[in-house]
Amino acid sequence: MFSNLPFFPEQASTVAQRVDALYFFLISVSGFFGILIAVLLVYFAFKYRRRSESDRPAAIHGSMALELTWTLIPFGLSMVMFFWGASVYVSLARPPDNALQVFVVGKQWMWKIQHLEGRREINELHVPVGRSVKLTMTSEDVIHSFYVPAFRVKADVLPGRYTSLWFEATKPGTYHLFCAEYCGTEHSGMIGHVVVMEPAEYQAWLSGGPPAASLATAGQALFEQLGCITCHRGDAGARGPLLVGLVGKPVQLQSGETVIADETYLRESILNPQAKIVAGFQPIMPTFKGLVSEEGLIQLIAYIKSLQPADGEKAGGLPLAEGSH
Amino acid sequence: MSEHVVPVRIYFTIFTVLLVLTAVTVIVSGIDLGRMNTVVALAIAVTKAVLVILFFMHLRYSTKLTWLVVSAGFVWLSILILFTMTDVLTRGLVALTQH
Amino acid sequence: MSERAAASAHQFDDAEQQHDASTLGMWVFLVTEIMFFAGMFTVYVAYRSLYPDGFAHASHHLDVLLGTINTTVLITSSLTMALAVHAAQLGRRRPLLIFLVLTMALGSTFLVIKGFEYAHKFREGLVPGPWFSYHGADAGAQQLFLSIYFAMTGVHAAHMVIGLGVLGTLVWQARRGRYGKSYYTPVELSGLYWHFVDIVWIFLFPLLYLIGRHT
Amino acid sequence: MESTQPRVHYLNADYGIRSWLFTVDHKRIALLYLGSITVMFLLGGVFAGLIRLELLTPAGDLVEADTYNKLFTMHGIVMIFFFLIPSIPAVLGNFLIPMMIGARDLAFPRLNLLSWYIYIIGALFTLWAMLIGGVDTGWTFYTPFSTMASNTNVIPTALGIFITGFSSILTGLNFIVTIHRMRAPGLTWFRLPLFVWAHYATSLIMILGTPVVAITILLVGLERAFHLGIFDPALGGDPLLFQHLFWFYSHPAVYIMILPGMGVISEVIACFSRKAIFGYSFVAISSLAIALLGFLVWAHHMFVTGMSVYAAMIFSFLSFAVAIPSAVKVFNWTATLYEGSVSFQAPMLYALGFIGLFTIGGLTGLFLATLGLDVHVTDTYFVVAHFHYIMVGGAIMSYLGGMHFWWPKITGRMYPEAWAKIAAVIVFLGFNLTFFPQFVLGYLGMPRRYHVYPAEFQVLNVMSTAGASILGIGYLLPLVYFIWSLRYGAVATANPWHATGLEWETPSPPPTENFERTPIVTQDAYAYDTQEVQVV
Repeated sequence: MFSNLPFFPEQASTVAQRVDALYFFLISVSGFFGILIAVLLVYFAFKYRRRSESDRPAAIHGSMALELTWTLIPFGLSMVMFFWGASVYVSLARPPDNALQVFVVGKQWMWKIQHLEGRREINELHVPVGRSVKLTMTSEDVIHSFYVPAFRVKADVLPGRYTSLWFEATKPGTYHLFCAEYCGTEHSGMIGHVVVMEPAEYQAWLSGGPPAASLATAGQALFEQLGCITCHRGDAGARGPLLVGLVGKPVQLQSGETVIADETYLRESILNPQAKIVAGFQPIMPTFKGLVSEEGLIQLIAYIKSLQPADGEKAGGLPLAEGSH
Repeated sequence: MSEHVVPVRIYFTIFTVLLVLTAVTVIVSGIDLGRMNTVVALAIAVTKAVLVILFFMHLRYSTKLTWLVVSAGFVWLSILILFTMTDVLTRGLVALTQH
Repeated sequence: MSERAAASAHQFDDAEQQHDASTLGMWVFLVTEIMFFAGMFTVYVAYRSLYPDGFAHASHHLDVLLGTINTTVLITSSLTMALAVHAAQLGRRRPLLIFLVLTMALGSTFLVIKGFEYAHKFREGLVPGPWFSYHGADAGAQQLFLSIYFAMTGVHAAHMVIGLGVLGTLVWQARRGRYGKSYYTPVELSGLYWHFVDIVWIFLFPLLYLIGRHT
Repeated sequence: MESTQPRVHYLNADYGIRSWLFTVDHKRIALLYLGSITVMFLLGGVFAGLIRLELLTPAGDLVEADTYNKLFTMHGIVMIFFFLIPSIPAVLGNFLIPMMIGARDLAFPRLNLLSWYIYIIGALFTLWAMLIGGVDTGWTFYTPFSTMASNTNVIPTALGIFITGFSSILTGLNFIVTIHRMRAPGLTWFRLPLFVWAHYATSLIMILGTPVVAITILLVGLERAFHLGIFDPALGGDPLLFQHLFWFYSHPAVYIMILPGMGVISEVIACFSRKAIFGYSFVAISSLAIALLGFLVWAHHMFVTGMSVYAAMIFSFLSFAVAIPSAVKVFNWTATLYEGSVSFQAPMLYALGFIGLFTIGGLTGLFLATLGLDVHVTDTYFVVAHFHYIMVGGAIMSYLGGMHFWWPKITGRMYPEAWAKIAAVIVFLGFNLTFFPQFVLGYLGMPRRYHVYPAEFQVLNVMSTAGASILGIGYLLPLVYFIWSLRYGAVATANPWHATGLEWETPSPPPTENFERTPIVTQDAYAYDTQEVQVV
C-alpha cells in the first residue's frame, strides 16, 4: 500500500533483530515519558489557566521526594539502555572466528572489494546467506563509512589503518550499501549493493567472472617481486623474522612489549618497519611506503596469513599461552 | 589596594630554586632511567610551574575563588588529555580478547 | 574610564571592586590560555604514546644547550617581571621602568635564540612538509614530532611577541606616570600573563628537548 | 510620564552612527548583535531553503553536487558559529544579565564592544570565503578531507571561525566576572534568576571549550598552508585525534546553544504561571551539572569511527549521565505549572513548545548514546532530526520566546499579540512537519549530506520540504511585526507581564545606567506569591 512510504527498514541480518528490539525498547520508554510530559503540560495548563488578573497562587518550592524520583527512575532506565546497547556493540566488535574474510578498499568515490578466492568487484558485495562475513577495510584517501541499513551495521573506513565490520545475512536479496561519512563531491554517489545469495549460488558466483589468482597467490607473487623473501626466509641466519604461522600470535618486541600480530600490525610493519622491532632482529628493513598499493598490502597480508606450519615445522611468533584462548 | 607585597628575598629564593631545578632536569635527562626519565622530567616541570604560580603569580596570597579558577584550568586540561587517551591507549585491545 | 588612573570606571562601585574584577578576569583569561595550549599537549601525548621511539630519535634534532639557555633566560625574565610588579606595588617608578625594560630585553633574547634554532632547522631541512629532508625509516613519526615542535613553540613565541607588545605599552605608560602605589593593576595583570607564558615553556622544554635524550 | 519632555533612555540618550559603533553600553551592544545575528540567520535560512528544495526530488537536479556540499557546509557554519552560539547569550544575555543582577553594565564594557567587533571580523572572513567560492568540508572540518582532499576555501573559513571563537571566549569571560563581582547587595547566588545561572554555566563552557576548537581549527589551517603534518595519516597521524579535539568543544557547544534557552524558559514559565520555579535549586545546579558532564561525553559522536570499544563504553555511560540533569529540568518546569495561574501569551506558547520539542530532542539523544543502536542511526537523518529538535526546536524556540518576552523592555513597545500567537503556532507545526519525518528517514537508513538519494525516501523528504516552507513563514512573521511594532506597537509599561526580576523594576526602555539607584535585593527570585497585585 505504502510502497513509496516505508516506515521501517528491512531486517536482513542476525544483528538487525537485536538492534530493532533495542530500538523498540527505547521508543517505548521515550514514548511513555514524552506523552507523560505532554499530557501533564496540557492538563496543568488548562486546569490551572488564569481566571483573574489578580491571581497570585501560593508558591510551592519543591519536593525532595519528587526530585529523587525523577532523578533515580530515569537513571535506572538509562542504565538498562546502556548495558543493552553495550552488549550489542561488543558483539558487533567481535567477529566470529570462522567468519568469511572479505577485503574492502574505499576511495573517492567507490568501494573496491576483493574476495580471498581472487574475485574482485566494485560497488557490489556478494555474500552467502547464513554465514558470518568479516570485512577488513581501509581507505586510500579520506574517511569513508561502510553502511548497510538492512544489516544495521556501519563502520568508518580510515586511511592508514584497518577497521572491520561483520554481519551474518539472514535473507537472500539485494540491499543498499551507502557511504555514511561525508567524503567530498560524489559522496552520495559512493553507493552500491550488497547481494545476499544462497550458498550454492554464491559458490557458482565466486568461480564465475574472469579467471583471477587467489589473494594469497597474488600476495606471494608480490612477496617475491618486492624481495621480501630474501630476508624473511625462515632459516637460522635469516635477517627477518619467520612469518609462517605468525598471524594471530603474540610477538615479543625489542622494547620488551608484546603485541598480537594482526592485520594492523602487519600493515604497520610493512609501511613503517621501525615502529615495532621484533626482539633479536636488527632494524634494517626499509619502508615499503609508496611501493605497495592498499590492495597490494591486502594481498601480502592474505599471503602471510596463508602461511601455516606443516606438522613439526616451526612457526613464527610466541606460542600462545595456555588459557589465552 | 590591599594586595600582598611579597618580600624580594622570597623572589630570589624561588628564582634560585628554579635555576637549580632546571640544571637537575637537564643533567638527569642524560642518564638512562628507563621510564623514570619521563616521570622525573614531568615532576620537576610541575614543581617549577607550581613555584611560579604560587609565588611569582601570588596565588599563595590570593582568594579561594582564584584557587578555584586555576584548578579548573588544570582539571579541564587533564579531562581533555585523559579522556582522549582512554581511546588512544585501548584501541587495539579488542583483538586481545577475541580468542 | 580607566584613563582616570585611580578612579573607578562607571560600572564599578569603587576601585577595589574594579581591581578584584580585573584580577579575576585575568585569571579566567589564563584558564582559556591553558585550554588553548591543551589541544597541542593532547596531540603531543597521543603521538608520544603511539611513537615513543620515533619521538625520542626526533628530539635529538633539538639543541639542548640552546634550550637550557633559553629556559634560564625566561626564568630570569620572570624574576625581573616579579620585581617590576614589586616596584609598582611600592610605587617606585624608576625600578619599575628598569625591571620592565630588563624583562623585555630577556624576552627578546629568548626570541632571538629561538630564531637561531628555527633557522638551523630550515638549513637542515627539518621543517615538516615537502622539503623534509630526513628519509629514515621512522621519518613519519619524526615529521610528526617536528610538526608539533613548530606548532607549540610557534604559538608560544607568538605569545611572547604579544607579551613584549604589552610590556612596551607598560613602559610607555609608566614613563607618563600612570602607575602609582594606588593603581598598578595593568602591571600586575601583565605580570600574570608573562609568568603564564614562562610556565608553558617550563613544560615545553622537557617535553620537547629532554625526554628521550638519553637513548 | 506626565512631563512633555520625552524621558531619556538608552536608545535616545545619544544619536548617530558613531554613538552606536563606539558604544560601551551593554544594551546597545546587545542590539548590535541582534542586527548582525539576524542577518546571519537569514543567510543560513536561505542555505537551508535551498537544501530542502534540492531534496524535493531524489535526483540532484536543482544544484550541482559541489554546490550542494557547499550549501550544507555553509548552512552549518553560519547557523552554529554565527547565529546559535551568539544568539541568546550575546543578545538577551548581554542585555539582561547586568539588569538582572542590579549592575550598571558588564564588568568590562569595552571588552564587550571588542567582542562584537571580533565577531564581525570573523563573520566577514567567513562571508568572504563564501563569496570567493565557498567551502565544502562540512561544518565539522574532518581531516584528512579538510587538510588534503578539499580544494575549496578552507583557510579563510577556518580563520573566520578561529577569530569568532575569541568573541565567544571574551563574552564568557565578561559574564563570569560580572556575575561573580557585580551583583547588587543582597543578591546571593541562590537568589539569582535561573537565566543568570544558565548563562554562568554557558560561560564556563565558552571559556573552557572554545580555545580547544580554536587551536584545532588553527592546526588544520597550518596543515593546509604550510604542510605541517599533525593529522596526516601518511605520516602515521591519527585522523581520530582531530575528531577528539573537535568534539571536545563541539559537543559542549550544543550546551552553549541550549543552556541559555533553558534559562529563558525558566523565566517565562515562572512569569506566565505566576509561580516560583518548582525545585529552583535543582534547576540551578542542573545547569552547572550539564556544563561539567557535557565535557565528558564528546566521543559519542565517534562510536563507529574505529575508536576503542572500551573508551566507547565510558563515553556512552557518561552520555546517559548528562541526560539526567536535562530531564530534571523538564520535570521541574512541568511541576511549576501545577496549581499555577497559567496564561497563554506568545512567550508562554513558545515556552510550552520548547518543552515539548526539547523533550523529543533529548529523548532521541538517548538513542544515539545507546552504543548498539547508534551504530545504525549515526550519520543518518536520525541525527539530523535529533540535533534540529535541540537546536531549532530548543534553542530557536526559546530565543523567539525570550525575544517576545523582553521585547517591551528592549524597545518600549508591545508586539501585536494575536500575530505573535499565530506565528508561534505556525513555527511549532512547521517545525514538526519538517523534522519529524527525518527520524523515520534516518532509521530507514538515509545517510546525511546526500545530494542524490534512492527514490523510496522521496515521500518523507517532500513532507520535510513542505514543513520547511511553513517554518520559513513562521520565522518571517516575527521579523515583520517586530519591525512594525517599533513604530506602531502600543507603548509598553515598565512591567507589562507583572513579572518579578530586577529588569522589570526599571522603566522600558531602561536608562543608560539601568537603575536610578542600585537596587537592594531582599527576597528570592520568582516571589510571585508575595507580589503586590496592581490590576490596571
